[in-house]
Amino acid sequence: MMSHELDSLYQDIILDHAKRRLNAGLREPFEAEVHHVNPTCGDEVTLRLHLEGDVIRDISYDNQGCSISSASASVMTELLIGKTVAEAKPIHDAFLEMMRGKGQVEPDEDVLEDAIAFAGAAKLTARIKCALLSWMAYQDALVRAQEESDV
Amino acid sequence: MMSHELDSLYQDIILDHAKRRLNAGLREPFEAEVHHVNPTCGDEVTLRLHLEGDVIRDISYDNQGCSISSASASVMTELLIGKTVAEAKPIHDAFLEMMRGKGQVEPDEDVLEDAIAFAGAAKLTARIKCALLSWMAYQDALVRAQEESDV
Amino acid sequence: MTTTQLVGLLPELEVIRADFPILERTVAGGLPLVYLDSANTSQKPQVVIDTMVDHLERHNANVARAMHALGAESTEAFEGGRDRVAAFLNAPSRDEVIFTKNASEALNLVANTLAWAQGPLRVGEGDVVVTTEMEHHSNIVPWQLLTERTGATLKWFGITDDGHLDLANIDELISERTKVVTLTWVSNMLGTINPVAEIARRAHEVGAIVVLDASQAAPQLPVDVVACGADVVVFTGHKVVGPTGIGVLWGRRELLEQLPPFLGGGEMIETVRMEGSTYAGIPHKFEAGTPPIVEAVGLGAAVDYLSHIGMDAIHRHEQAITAYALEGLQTVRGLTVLGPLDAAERGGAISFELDGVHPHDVAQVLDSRGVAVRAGHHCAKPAHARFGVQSSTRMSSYLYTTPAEIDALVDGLEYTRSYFKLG
Amino acid sequence: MTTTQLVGLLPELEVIRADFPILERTVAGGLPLVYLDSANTSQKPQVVIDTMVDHLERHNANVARAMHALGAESTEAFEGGRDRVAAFLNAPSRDEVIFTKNASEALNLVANTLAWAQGPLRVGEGDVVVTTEMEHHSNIVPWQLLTERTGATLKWFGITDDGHLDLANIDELISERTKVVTLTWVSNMLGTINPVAEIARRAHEVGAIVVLDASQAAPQLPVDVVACGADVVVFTGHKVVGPTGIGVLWGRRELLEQLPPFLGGGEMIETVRMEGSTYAGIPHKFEAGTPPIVEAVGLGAAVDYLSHIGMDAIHRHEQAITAYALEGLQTVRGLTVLGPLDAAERGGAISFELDGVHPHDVAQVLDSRGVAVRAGHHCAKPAHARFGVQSSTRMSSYLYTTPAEIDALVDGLEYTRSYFKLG
Ligand SMILES: Cc1ncc(COP(=O)(O)O)c(C=O)c1O
Ligand SMILES: Cc1ncc(COP(=O)(O)O)c(C=O)c1O
Repeated sequence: MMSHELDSLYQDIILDHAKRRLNAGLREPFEAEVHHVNPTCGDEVTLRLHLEGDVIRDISYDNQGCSISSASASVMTELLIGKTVAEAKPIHDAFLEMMRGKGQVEPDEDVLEDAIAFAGAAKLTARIKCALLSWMAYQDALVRAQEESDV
Repeated sequence: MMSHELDSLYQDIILDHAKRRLNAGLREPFEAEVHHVNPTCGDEVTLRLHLEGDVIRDISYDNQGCSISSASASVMTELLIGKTVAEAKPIHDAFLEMMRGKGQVEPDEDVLEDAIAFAGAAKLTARIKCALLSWMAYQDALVRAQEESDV
Repeated sequence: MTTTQLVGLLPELEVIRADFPILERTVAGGLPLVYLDSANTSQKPQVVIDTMVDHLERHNANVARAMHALGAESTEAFEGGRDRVAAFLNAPSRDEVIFTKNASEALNLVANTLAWAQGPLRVGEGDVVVTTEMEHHSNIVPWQLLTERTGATLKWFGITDDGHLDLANIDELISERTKVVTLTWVSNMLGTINPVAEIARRAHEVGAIVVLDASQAAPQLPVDVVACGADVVVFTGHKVVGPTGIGVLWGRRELLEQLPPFLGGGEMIETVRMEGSTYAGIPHKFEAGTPPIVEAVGLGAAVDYLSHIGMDAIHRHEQAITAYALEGLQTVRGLTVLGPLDAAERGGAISFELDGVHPHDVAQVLDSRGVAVRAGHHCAKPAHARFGVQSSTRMSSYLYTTPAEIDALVDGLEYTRSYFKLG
Repeated sequence: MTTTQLVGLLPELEVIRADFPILERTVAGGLPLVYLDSANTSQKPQVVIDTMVDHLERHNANVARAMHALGAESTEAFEGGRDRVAAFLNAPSRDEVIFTKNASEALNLVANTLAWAQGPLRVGEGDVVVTTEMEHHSNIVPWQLLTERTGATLKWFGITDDGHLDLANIDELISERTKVVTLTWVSNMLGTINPVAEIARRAHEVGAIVVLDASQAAPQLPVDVVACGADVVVFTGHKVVGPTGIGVLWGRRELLEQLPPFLGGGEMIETVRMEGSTYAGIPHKFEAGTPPIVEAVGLGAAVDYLSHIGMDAIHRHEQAITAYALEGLQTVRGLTVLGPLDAAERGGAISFELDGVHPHDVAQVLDSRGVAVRAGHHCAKPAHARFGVQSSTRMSSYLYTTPAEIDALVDGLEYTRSYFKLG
């Protein structure tokens, strides 16, 4: 990668989130807890989801990972906590679409807000999984929490 | 291979032995019977050895194989039957040496007699095993027959 | 014989031949190479070689694990090979495409993991595995090892006199006890094309899984893993104008996800602790260690090359050449073709006997005229035994084969007869 | 730092570098490539690439089975690769050299055949297999699978704080119940060179077999399979300037002859009947299917290339570079090297932590400056866990590495610190 790409990867928003790690730490209550690993590099996240009816009341997490994966967890929780599951879906979809678009997808800032900063990571095959790790964990947790409540 | 090499492979002695297959057929008595296969091509030989004291009284065989492997069995039995094991050894050694010499070993006609005709086969990696099949079977049979008589 | 009129030949055959550098070689002291051993291994077009060289000279790095520029390039090229193979097979998902070292490993992978599987897939005492007498050794021995080791029973379809699978006892073979039915799509010895969809349907009725050996089919026929009805389809890189060192296993996702891992090691894990490990999802679960990277890159170029020409066109070419060869061979006195005599029922490998000359000797004389064929059991001893022969001579054509090369073979066989003084 | 005086460097380093076409590449928008990821995979000299191309363009054919001119040439080239590898390892017999697809398969081959062996070799309930906490996943997971599946027990040597094997409990680990002792010669994470001959001696006292993972040793040290005392030694082609798709298993003849086959298929048989098969002698018994032909040819050229330069000279070069790197790295504030700090005790892979920056981010910044290193667990999660870290950054040198490249790394690390605004 070239050095201007480096700067577009490590935007201030990302470095800032990586440092502040909003909503980090594992909290109670929760309906689902999942543990996801990036087998390639070993990055890990344990993520808990707490729903109240349709509303995402809390997403708490404990992660070991690079600045991209830490920042991604931080941004995600900031974006999704407080929203309904239905409201979260288009944001989640847009994030996945951007990350899997190999840098070809023009992200919508109105939907993604701070998460738009990961557009630089989307261009780097090796970093896509870093950015996706907590988002995939959320999706998995959501499925489990919903299964739970169906029982 | 070039056509003059073809002729040096299929010398008249060889074609003649391949047709006449001296000493072919399985006979009694025998002290050891072995079955050898060339896994690459499937050529097979069943070989029986009959010793009387130190003397090779009979080598009988049944084989399925190409003209090189048939002729080789025929020539070998002609050379070895009637000799003592000790007399056979230098012939056997010389044959192996010639066949494994990649065409570089100058064979001794006084020792090898008709078997010298296999010098052409020794130059062809793919045919060396054909020529060696019955000779290896003899060696194996000899070991077994001697083990037998040691018991 | 007049060869100009042959219907179905690839239109730009000379252009295609020019893609294969080895075809310019001479052998036997200056004679043009007539390569009729493509069922054994195919020759490689320049684009495959160049793609591999470019990878080695400019993009070489290990995959998945590397974060740097070369690592990203190499990973993209390697995974691009998987995408290309998935497209070649019409696979529903690229993750269902697993790279092995050859077709043999792919078949062993299935046989081995069925021994260690938990639950209904596990093959054990009392279970039946069905194969056929027409298989390559690579689709017999793995199942012998599996059934010997687990106490299961191996059964097999026989072969009819005209070289087809004998399906007369299919109800007995495919029964409630049958866990696996495995067969070759196209026989490497008899050339026979088997009715795989029909057999797969029958196997699925009893809940058996169907493993298809497409090693000879993939080079010659359009392969659609869904349409063929199998659960697992394997083939090997070196027969589809790709390099050695790589094979392909396609499997239905649900099946692959249920199978335990085969080889353990780097890349196939999720997490490793000394006390125990968990495994990655497919395809990585089945790809332990550094994969065949440059080989996958080359295989990707190979299947693209074939797809660009078109598998339908290649199939028509093979059928035209095969028909022409069947006709030509039968003009040779004392020659008997093993397997179906109708080119429409078969692939491009033709095994035959020449009365009074052992196949090795046939091949040797042909070689002295620059004609390369295979002599022996072609890794199909049971099929040879079925026809009461121990070995045969086999010619096998491919997309670069010309009618003139078939003429050279037929001439060579006439010469062989005279060389060995057959009347 | 002044680099000109470095004792032990390969004398004609620029000439050697010119042998590796990829080293002329630029990355990151025009910067020279600084490739410090050779423990992951090595780069390839032109002679290896050219030898493979020549084989594909002029001699390609399947081996063993083919009687024709190309078949003979290809077989000779392939078996010539085996001869070269046997010489490289100082193996008593070429037949003891078995080609696998990589080191991982070689290790799995041993683990698998021990599960199915008859007699005293068989690993079963109550038996103990000993590995170490320092292994690559490829030398852990196969043994976990073996012991889980057979009811045997897996035990392991730990690691001391300074990165050596902890042999304190060797008597407990290597006991009468121990059937296998397996370990890495050189650690791919810590760089540690292990006392293999000593451990082999102890293992042999209790009748255990010794399996040595030489994946990181073979590129760097003169390997003598007899002197090292092991029963099995494995390594992988792509780390010794050879291609991917090939690995090597050397084993003592008596052991290999007693082990049952691993994969079943073409080439590994003596005879096949539907009712049962018998197997070929070594090495073929363990080489089912079409082997990695062009890969063996390339590997032969690779080990010849290394031998021509001399493994002793390469080892000295690695030690000089490693010493220089250890010194340079320790000038970087907040940097901690994992593993021995004395270059004489280690190989050329150096893993380290940089306080306050995750290894991925380190590697990313370095990549933007053209420096290629590896970040992650390097397939050695247990060794990382032992040091309480989840991942690390690893630089690894090879015979083409220059002191100036180490300088570029050290500069890059300083830049990384400033990029992430560490004080
Ligand atoms: C010590 C060690 N063992 C085994 C391996 C596995 O080699 P491969 O991935 O080629 O199977 C490696 C390299 O990845 C290694 O460094
Ligand atoms: C029908 C068939 N199956 C399996 C194989 C085995 O392929 P490979 O040797 O590449 O594993 C072959 C070719 O040798 C074949 O023709």
